[in-house]
Amino acid sequence: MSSAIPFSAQLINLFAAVILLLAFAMLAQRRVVALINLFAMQGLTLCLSTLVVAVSTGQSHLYYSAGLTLLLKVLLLPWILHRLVRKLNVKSEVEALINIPTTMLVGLVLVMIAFNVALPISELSHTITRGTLGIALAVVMLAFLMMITRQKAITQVVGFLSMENGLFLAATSATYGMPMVVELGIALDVLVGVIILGVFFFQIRDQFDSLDIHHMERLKDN
Amino acid sequence: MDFFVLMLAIPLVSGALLTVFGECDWAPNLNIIASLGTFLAAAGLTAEIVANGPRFAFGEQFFIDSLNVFFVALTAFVGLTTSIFSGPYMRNEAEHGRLTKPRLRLYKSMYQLFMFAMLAALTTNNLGILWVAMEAATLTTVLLVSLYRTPASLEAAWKYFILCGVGIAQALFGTILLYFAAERVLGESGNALLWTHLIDVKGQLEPNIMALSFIFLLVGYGTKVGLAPLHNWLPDAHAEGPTPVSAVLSGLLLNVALYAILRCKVLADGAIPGDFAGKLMIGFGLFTLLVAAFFLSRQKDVKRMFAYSSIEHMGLITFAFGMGGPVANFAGLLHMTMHSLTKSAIFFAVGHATQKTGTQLMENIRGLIRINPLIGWGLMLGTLAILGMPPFGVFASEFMILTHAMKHYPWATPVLLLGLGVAFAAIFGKVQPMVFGETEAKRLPHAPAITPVFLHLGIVLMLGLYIPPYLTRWFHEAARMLG
Amino acid sequence: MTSLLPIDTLLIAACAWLAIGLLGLVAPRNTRFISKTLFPLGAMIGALVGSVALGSLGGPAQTAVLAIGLPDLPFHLRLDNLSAVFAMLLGFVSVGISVFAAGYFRKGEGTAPGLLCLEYHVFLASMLMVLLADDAYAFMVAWETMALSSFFLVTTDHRHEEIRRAGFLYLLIAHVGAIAILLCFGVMTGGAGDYSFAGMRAQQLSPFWASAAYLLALAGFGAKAGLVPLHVWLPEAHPAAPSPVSAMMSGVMLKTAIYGLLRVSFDLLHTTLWWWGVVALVVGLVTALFGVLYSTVQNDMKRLLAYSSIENIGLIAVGIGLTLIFHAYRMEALAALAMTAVLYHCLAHSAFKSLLFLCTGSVLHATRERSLGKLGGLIHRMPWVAWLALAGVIASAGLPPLSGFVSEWLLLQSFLFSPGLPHPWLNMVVPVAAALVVFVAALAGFAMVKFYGIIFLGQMREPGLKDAHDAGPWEKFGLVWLTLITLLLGILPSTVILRIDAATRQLLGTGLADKLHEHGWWMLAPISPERASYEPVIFLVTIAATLLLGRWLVRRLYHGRVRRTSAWDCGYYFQGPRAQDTAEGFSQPIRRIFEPMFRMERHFPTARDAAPYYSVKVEDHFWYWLYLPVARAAGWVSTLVVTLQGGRIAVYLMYSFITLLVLLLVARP
Amino acid sequence: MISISGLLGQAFAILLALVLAPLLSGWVGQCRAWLQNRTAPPLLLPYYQLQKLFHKDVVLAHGASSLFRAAPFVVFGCMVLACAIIPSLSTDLPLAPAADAIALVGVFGLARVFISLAAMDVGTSFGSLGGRREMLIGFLAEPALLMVIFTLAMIAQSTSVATIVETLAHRELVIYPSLAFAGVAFTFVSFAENARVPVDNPATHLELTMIHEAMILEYSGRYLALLEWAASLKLYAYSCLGLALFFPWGIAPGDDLLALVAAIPLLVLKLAIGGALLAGIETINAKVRIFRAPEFLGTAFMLAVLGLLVRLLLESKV
Repeated sequence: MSSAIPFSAQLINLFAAVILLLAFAMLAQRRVVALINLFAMQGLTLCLSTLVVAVSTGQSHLYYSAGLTLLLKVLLLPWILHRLVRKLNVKSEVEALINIPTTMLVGLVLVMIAFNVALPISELSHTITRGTLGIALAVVMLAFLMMITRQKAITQVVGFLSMENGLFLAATSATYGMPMVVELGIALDVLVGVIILGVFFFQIRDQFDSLDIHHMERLKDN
Repeated sequence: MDFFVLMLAIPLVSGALLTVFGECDWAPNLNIIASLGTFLAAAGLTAEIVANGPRFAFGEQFFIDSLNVFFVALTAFVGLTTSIFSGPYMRNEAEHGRLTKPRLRLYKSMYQLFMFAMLAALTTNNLGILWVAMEAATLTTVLLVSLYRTPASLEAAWKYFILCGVGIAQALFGTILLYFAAERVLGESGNALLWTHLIDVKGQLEPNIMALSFIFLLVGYGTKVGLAPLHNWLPDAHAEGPTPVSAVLSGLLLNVALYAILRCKVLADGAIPGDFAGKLMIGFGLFTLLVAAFFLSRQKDVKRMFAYSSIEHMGLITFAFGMGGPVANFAGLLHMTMHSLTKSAIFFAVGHATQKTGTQLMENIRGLIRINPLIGWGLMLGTLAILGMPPFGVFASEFMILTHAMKHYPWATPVLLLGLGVAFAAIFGKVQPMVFGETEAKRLPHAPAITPVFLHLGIVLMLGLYIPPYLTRWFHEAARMLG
Repeated sequence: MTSLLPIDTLLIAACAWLAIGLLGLVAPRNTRFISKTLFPLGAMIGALVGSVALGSLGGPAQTAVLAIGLPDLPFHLRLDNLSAVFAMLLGFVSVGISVFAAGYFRKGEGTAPGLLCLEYHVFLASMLMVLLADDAYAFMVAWETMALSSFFLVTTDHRHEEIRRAGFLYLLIAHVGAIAILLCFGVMTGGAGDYSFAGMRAQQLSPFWASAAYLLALAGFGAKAGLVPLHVWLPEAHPAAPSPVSAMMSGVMLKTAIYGLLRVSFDLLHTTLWWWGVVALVVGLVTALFGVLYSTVQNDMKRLLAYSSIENIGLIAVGIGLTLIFHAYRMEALAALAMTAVLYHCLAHSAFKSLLFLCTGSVLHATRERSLGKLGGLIHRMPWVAWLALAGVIASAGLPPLSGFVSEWLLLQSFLFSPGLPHPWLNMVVPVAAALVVFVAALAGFAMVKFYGIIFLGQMREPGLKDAHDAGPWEKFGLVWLTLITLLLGILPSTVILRIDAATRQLLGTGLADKLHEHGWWMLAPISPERASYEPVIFLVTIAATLLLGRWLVRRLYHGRVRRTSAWDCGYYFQGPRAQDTAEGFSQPIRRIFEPMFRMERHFPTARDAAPYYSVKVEDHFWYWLYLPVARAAGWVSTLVVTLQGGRIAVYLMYSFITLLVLLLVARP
Repeated sequence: MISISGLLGQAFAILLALVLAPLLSGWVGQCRAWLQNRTAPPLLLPYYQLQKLFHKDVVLAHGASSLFRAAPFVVFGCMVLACAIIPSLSTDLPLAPAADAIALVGVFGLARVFISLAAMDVGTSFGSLGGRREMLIGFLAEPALLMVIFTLAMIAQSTSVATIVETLAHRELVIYPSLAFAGVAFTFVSFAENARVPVDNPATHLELTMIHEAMILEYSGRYLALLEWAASLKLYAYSCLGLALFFPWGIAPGDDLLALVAAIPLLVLKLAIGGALLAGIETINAKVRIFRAPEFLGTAFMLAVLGLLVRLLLESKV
């Protein structure tokens, strides 16, 4: 059936694959700055794929959402994060709880699970880009894994944001985007969230004079 | 003027105002007045809905029926009483130097915005907007929880943010899947996320997708409800935030999250053959109840303990809705009401108690009824009520849930009773010495606001002995909507 | 206004009690107003309740439905003969206790008198509602309200840690019992979901479910009544509570539990299996034996009485067991005999036990002392209390011609005819049970002699007792009232039985009335004079006549001269108070004979002790065998559970992640 | 129902008891003396003692309360009642329905409680010691006694003593093994109850061994007289009960005057033999330590229960 796939669909699948690849890269990446750049690239790819979907399906509001993505995920958020890193001079390596290779293996398993789960659904999809749903799920899960394994508050945030990327991928490619009002709301929430986090970082740094979250294990019952 | 618009506008506007003028002397009063206005508007809206049935607003984006108007009324009411309570409480905190003026301003504005977010989440017809509003509620409460800026409160807020953020992201994925499923029936029109449309076609939605989406939604919003093992943020946030915030978190936010799950459950039930959603919720409910019950006995911090008690009751309610059917839904709704009223009353009392004694550690709090009989009795009666002691209303709902469970899920009854029994032993054993016994009091600059406590307890007592017919009809209608 | 039905009157009475209680809050610190106005008012209401219930005996059952309660289950009320008997008990006994309380709560200990007044009258009202309730919800509400109000009354003096612990233990066990009762009701609806008692009566349960319901009821009501092993709260709560409250709990509240058990096993359940009776019989015997043995070794007068209450409840349970056995074999005449014994013992015990508790109250007020080791010789300082207590003691020891003996006599009579049972080994075992019952009764005599002798007789063990004062007028009235009831129940058994027979007939279809009618009011011959008869009046008259005649003759024929001097005591020189038996010393034979029954910590002085002392601490085995292990198990589980909250956010995220994965992989529609 | 002759018989029975009781104690004492090679006291010694004591002044301890003074009369009254309802000569006793066998045990119990209380009243070491021991004996003896009565009551299908005796007296000769057990048990009990060797020794004032004597140490004058009299009445009552239950022959069935007259010498004869036997047993036995008494009475209880079981096992058809 591959012959039946139109070019745009192939493009979209390609972009989806790239996003997945970037997700893995982020999982493997040790340095914070590089991590943020990877995140920005992921956003860019997402934006491109959204554009392709928009062109190929003529869904006008997808242009807006592509623009939104560009603005938010490629320019604004990375810029904020970079500033934070500079301000808080988080130079040190990102040390993971589990070592990288193991993480990669677990990630691989997750991808398989994600495809497995998504399969019956993509069967039913009538959109040209049904395969991407599984990828989106995989990206979400990888981001989740990253949040679990990383120790720095800031990397957790990056993981959180790339999870949002995965969701956006699902929204745009699988369902040609949510209603505009919803997308705006989501974008707003993400933005506000990141700003609040930014404020938080400084306070956390003041209180714990570090951004390592293993300082924040005081509240417990056992 | 339209009650609904008022109800949403008042908190939004006053929130904005308070952000600016929050440091003026009249700010606290504005906070209370705004809440009062919201409550009046909500009451008017309720009367309107009860009179002429469901209605839309802002096109089809908002929809108020007897189910959510009941939550709206409850939310507005508890919001009002909490604002009344927080007046003297916050002033005392300020006198103790735990809070600066800007913080107070932040508190008031965030409080109003939080109310706005919850009311929007309750009344919206668009599952997407529902998600957005939930996220907004989370963000506002994150700021409220971290109000003290102590390491502990920061840690709590951080955990709250991350866990709920992740959870809510999963909920978003579930929403997308739902949209994905709906689109195939309703086409790519913008109203594929409108509940009123979805409910009409719920039979045609693809079961597999719906199942997947419900799992994501349950895990996502369930994190906010505090279902074990997704509950870990809850005790921290309750214990470290200011007490009024704990009150609204326990009394309102959890309800709203559960409401979101309920809306989705209705759709899932329609789409998926075999009581799939119900079974999941029963499982989560029982597990949560048991886990929370055993957590209770190890608590040292009073607010933390009552946070776990909230988790326990959320488990019970989830179980009730999981059983489904008019009776169980009725019981669930009733229990939600009772829990909100009682638990917020308890937190009011606890707040004053902790201020009086200057600690949240239970072994340092003694002889409350010597310090201030009203606070002491408020805490004692509230505790007994939340433990399901007649003649308080919590017993009524627990009675209905238990009897219904005995009839349809006999195997679950021992688990329920075990949980309730353990919780009783744990909580009462800790509260009794706090209330009774000897101690020395501590002067407070501002007299505590006792009225909200006894107002709530009075209503709970009344409902335990007599549920007015119109309320019954209303509950029944709401229960029917949940199928 | 039209003539009120008894049930309406009782409802009004309950409301009146509530109103009186609320009035107490108007002036919570005004002791005079509360004790001299409100409590006597409450007593009048009690008299009203008692007489109305008495009047309604034998009449048809009356029902009422209130507008309150659950939407689909409003409060159903029903006044039938069974509830009337217990309402009568409640009313008449509460008169004495309320009046006594009017004199007792001079200075409200701990809690404000107004609050006490509220709790006390809510307690009364809730007990009345328990008796009237005719559906599960109303019953549970009344039942738990009863538990709550009594809990607050028990913890009146909550400054003491041990009192708080006692209260907690009490409420906890009460709550567990309530859960069992709720389950029992749930089983009895048989899935029909109709929680009115009428609906339960309509159900025809399979033997299995019926047995489940019965056992749950036995556990639930047993927890409140104090059946072993759910008795542990009782000896803690009774000493903790103010004496009128102990009297009310021991005298009336325990009986509401008996009422519930009777209601379930004879009214709501239709099938009756013979082994139910055996279970009740055995549990009752164990309870009675346990209670009496422990009551003999207590050194705190209220604990002693509390254990004696456990014993009496055990005897009642034995009677219920017998009734069930006879009922199961359709030997209704004998069942009626045993049932009469049960009801009669309820009445008798509530009268004499509250009397004794009130007496301890007066002693406590006069001496501020609860430990027997520090009392003695009070008959010289408080003759009223002493002589009235003697009546209670004799009744409690089950001796003629007072009330306790009548019920034991009836019980033994019903035992005597058990060999008629069509069951091979049952009619072997049951008479042996009778032997144990007698044994218990005799031991109760021992305990009572210890109680009375140590408190009221002998020399005063403390110099402080010299200025002990007798009870005040209010207290005296309460004591006299209860003594009169005890006397009445003692010497007019057939008159009383003719009244309460209605309840027996309602539950079993047959009663003793027709038999009793044949003979005069003075003779109690349940089957026939040839088989067994007892005439307490003649009995009393004979003894009194010999007493007076003898005294008169001796004075007439000889003289009435008396010389006073110091005691002889075989010529021993040292005759101080410490020479007489201590409380521990008195019960030493029991401790020695039944050593394995107790968990004792003793310290014996050695020959070289500079300051030799002897101490013994008797504890309850059940506490160590049953309760502590359960507590430990719960603690262990929660240590496991709390590891969930380890404080690590990564771990929390993992929980959520794993939950998601598991659901994705496992959950399928 | 109540006939004149019945009333007369009743009054006569009571008088007879009052008269014969001290005589019986005297006779037992005499036999004991003979068996122990002592010169016997006169048979009428108890009467002399009563007379003497009644004449003497009462010496009361300072701590003695009114209960102390009332107790002797109560005890005496109880014993008179007991003698009144035990059929010694005739079974036609108007007072019999007043108290059946169970109530009879109750009467003895009442007396015991009062005398123990009185013993504790003065507050001397021996008094309380005696009271404690008496109650100990009591709660061990009562169940045994009642079991004995149960056994017989089951044979007679009645707890009224008169009816039991009638059924036992006027039945065709059937051998009841249970009666043997019951008889032995009853003997044990009556030894304990009447403060006899091996449980107690009426003739001792050795502090550590006495029970009954310890209780009445503080009594004197008419009170002591009444108590002594009551004690002998108790012995008489038990003897009559035993005789009536286990050797009921010769007891007049109803208000038949001839039989009544004939019954008197028979009763005296039975009592004489019984007393002699009692003295003999007392002589050949040694007083046991107080804490062996439970074993002794436990045996009695066991025997009684065995009798009951045998009754149920072997004779349920009878």
